[in-house]
Amino acid sequence: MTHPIDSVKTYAWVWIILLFLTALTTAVAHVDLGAFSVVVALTIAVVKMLLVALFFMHLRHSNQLTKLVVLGGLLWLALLIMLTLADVFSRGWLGVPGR
Amino acid sequence: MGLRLFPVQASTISVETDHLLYFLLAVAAFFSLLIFAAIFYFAIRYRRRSERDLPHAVHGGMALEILWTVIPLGLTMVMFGWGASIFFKESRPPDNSMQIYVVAKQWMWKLQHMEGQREINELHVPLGRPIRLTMTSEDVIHSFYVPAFRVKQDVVPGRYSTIWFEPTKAGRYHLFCAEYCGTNHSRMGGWVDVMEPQDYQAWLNGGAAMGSLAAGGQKLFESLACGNCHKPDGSGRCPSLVGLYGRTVQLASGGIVQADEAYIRESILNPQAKIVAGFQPLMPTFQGLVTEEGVLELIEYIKSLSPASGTQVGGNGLMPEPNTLKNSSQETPAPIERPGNR
Amino acid sequence: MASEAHVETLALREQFDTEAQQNDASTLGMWVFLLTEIMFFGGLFMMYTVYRAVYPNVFGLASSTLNEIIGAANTAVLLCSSFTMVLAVRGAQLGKRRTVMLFLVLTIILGLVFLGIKGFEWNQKFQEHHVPGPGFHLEGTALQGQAQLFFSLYFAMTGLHALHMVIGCGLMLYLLWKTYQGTYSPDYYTPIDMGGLYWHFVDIIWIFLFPLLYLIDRHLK
Amino acid sequence: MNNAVVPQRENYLNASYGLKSWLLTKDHKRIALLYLFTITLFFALGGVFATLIRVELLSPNGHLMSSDTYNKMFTMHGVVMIFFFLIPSIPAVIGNFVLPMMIGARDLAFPRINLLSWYLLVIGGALAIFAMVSGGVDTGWTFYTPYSTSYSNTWVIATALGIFVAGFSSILTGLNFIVTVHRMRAPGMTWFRMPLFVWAHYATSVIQVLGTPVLAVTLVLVFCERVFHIGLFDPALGGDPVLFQHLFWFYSHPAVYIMVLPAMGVLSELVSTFSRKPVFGYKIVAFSSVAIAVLGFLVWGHHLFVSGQSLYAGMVFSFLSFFVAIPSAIKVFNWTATLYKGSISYATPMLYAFGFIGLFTIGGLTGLFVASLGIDVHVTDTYFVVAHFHYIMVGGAIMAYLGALHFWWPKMTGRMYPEAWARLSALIIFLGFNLTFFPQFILGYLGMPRRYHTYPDEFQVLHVLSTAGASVLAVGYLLPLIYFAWSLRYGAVAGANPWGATGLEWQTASPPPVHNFDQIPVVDYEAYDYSRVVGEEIAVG
Repeated sequence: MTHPIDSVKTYAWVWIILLFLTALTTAVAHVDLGAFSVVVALTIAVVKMLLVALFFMHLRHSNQLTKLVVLGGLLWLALLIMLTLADVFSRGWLGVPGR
Repeated sequence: MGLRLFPVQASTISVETDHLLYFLLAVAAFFSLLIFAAIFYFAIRYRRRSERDLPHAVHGGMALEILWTVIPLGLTMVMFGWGASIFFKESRPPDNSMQIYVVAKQWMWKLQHMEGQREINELHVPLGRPIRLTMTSEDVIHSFYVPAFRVKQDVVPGRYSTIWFEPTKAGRYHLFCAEYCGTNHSRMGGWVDVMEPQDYQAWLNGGAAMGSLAAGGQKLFESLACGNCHKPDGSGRCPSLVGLYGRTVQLASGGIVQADEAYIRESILNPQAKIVAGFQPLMPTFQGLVTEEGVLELIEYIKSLSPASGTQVGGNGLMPEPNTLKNSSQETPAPIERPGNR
Repeated sequence: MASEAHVETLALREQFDTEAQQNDASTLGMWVFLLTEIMFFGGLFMMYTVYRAVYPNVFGLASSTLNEIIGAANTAVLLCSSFTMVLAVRGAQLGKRRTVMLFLVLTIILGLVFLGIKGFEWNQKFQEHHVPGPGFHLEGTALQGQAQLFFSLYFAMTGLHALHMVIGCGLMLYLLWKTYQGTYSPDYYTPIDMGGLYWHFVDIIWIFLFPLLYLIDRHLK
Repeated sequence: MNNAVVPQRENYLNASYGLKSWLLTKDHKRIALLYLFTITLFFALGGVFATLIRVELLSPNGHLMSSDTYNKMFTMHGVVMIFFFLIPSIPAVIGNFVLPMMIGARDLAFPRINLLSWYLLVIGGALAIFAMVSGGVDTGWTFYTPYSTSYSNTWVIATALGIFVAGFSSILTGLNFIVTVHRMRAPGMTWFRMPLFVWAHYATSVIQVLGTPVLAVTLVLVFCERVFHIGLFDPALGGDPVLFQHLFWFYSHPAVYIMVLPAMGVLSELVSTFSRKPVFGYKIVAFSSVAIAVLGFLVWGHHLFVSGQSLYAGMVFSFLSFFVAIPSAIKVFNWTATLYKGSISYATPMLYAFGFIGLFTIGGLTGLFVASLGIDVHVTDTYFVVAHFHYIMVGGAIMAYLGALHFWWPKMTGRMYPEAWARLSALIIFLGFNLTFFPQFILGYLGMPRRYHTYPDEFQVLHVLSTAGASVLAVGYLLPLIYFAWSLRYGAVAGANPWGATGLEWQTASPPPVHNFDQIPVVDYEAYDYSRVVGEEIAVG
């Protein structure tokens, strides 16, 4: 098959780090970081996603095209969210209801 | 009347919209004719004469590609800028606009004048004054559309939207609902009557039996016993409403909010959404107890508690007091204010 | 390069020339499918972002009524299932049929544990009147409507995720059956590989749902 | 016509017989014919609704049917035509048939999934038809909340479910095409040797894969709100109906490009073949397809200019919308330039191509009107918009679909259609179309709102004109149905390459063998190299 076989040790380490990050994000949630609590929680989530994708889903062994597909998906999701937020956030700017 | 190709121009904006249309039509006609002529000419000039024809292969030309990328791009940017500037104007009612409230429901338009006149599916407005409509819906999305004015705005339940126009020609114009709203969508229309100012005055005097909107709001305010807590001197358990409209309000959550129509509406229907700093969240909701029209009357009453000032956001401070309008006789109509922008 | 169509086998369908080509195609196809899944959940993530941005306080309050320990435990269960899944794939790569079966069974069990915990949580919501509808009530706020929006999103997101988990468990059962029959070999284990990609993807969705629904603004409580 | 005398060669049509050999086939060519059959039925159904609408609008007061019935008519016309005809039309029929052959593959990458896609369309269609038979649906094809979730008393759920299922058909077709183009190209078939039809379909597939899931989840939410009353868009709870419109148009604007991009791909083939010249600016046209697919996702907000979206978002979306116009314009200019010094044949497919360019030009240019904020406020939700998108979808997509059907008919069936009748029907369709929809531009600017059962008297003249055009159009659409059926038995036998075209699909027999090629071709030449085919056998039907 196309990709090399990773060792059980690698997988186990990734697994342990993932569990640790879960505990970490749960613990940090109780600390008041103000606006940063969102940033921290999502950063940890992104790191976890990368670990799962790169190791468990073998993305690090995959070709450029597969990586492009993943990036494209994330980019399009960002587009959907950003452009909609652009509307929602700029709704009050003019001071005229409905515009 | 014959077959019309263009609708009547009956508002300031309609003229500007049509000018942009003429420009777009010219561009469209030019490019259509260019393409059609080229196709016809090539198709005839280079028609196949033998099954063994093998024309010389041409793979492209960068100069041409750049040419027909840049020219359309330039033209479209003109279209964007022009269209956006009209839209920007359409979005900002002049400060001296006359305020009218609109509540849409399946399948009628309910319109309320400041002086208290209520109309259904028929709107009377004076010539030459900017008219500002604040609109909401009781059920689904509708859309207020007067083709002769070239204006349209969706009316969304749960919030206010705004539209304004300045009629320039007396007459009777179609009012349509332009957003599909169910069975009788196509019958949810009516007329906008643009009247000479003195006729409008006469109409106002003729039909006003109900008292002004603000007066109606005051009655409602009293019958709901709002004044028990909202005492004018601020001694009540709730903030005083005097001078509230147009002011910025400090919230308990730390934010600041402009006290506009939407804020007041929310505070009546959903009082806990924004708590004023220094007060307890005591007020019950009036959702279901007050109709959308009632809310508009209350807003107008609260507005009347504020001293008129021209700097209010989206306000109608320059508007003549309803009472002066009503008392002025037919012979001496209220002065018509011509706004600076055409 | 074979130019004639060959006889079809499981390892090499007739439309392909080589096994590498077939495997590449399957992998790409699976990733493109996951791309559509991103967009599918994306609509919900978008709505969540917008409503949270508009109603931060109610969402913070409603979020803090969820039990973050249960949420974290469920995350751990899912991560464990991903670990067993990847070991099953590894077993398939090495052609160890019994290993594959063992880890597939473990994966299914962990998946079911996740669903069980989820069901327990939902049941709690019913008892606490946190299910959107006429009987809804959330303590501590008068903004019941906006609180309902949060729980509507909660149920829509976790519900769709759970549905994906159920489909995943079904998929694993199928793979288990096929492995038992000895269908796969180190030369052909694409279905197990694809099943793994799907399982991990569902895991990733939860990795985001967990902080978004359970954690952010918990400190406000 | 060397095939005429040869005894029946084995091909994909006669390789096996019986219903089962069709319903369980994995052959992309047979699946294409299944699609052809299915969507022709849906086209007829949508056409019946359209006819009823046009007849009703002859009189301003609406005597033929009640308002409720009329509202169901335009809703079901939209739903059927968009989700069950236009979206599968060119990709699932023509694309399915020729795309694998064009890149020299034996089949799509996932033949079983291809068959599944067809079944999903049929199941989705059956659900939609069930909804229609049970009483219909009246929300408009746009399903705007809160009307669709809380107020309509019609079969919203069944219809939405049907569209949901059909959506997965579209997703899986797109997925299949993407993988096929990446992984199944014949030796030597590099990206820039692919016919532009393949490029267009690749771009289309990207949209299907990225956009359709968002529609799917939106429909799920409508379903949840309607069934379980968990109000995600309900204004009474603080939800935002405009958010629904964002989600809906995030898919449904790009969906317009799902319909028209494949048509553009067809055009490139037709214009090139029938002027025997390579498409002018091959790479530019190829990239413009991709550019349209990408930019198409950034402009959905132009459907929301007056819906309560913020002024500033409106401006951004208007600005971006004008950028989509550029690659479309580039394509039209390049096709026109391709004709220059060509050897232009007036065969029927080319007549459709001319028709497409003309109508698409008008449709595209009026697109600038509606992208412009100042004009759109006036014309949105009027017949102007109706006319605009019919110029793109009927004038563009259906003209190209018919052109493609004529072009590849000899390949699909091994028979030529009757040329004279075909030219006549192309002409009738062109004239009928313009008579139907041009008056609607004027109606729209005059202020006639869309989805109106009754209307003021002054609009009647234009409505009558439009209905007259529609009856001409109906005749134009009936003719091909008849002569195509006729040609199956009586048409002249077609050679492998009756048009002198260059695509790989023309290098194999008509109809092609089961695995498309007896010998997988090796490609060592550029696309549209007519020096290779002119002088070989050329048969004109």
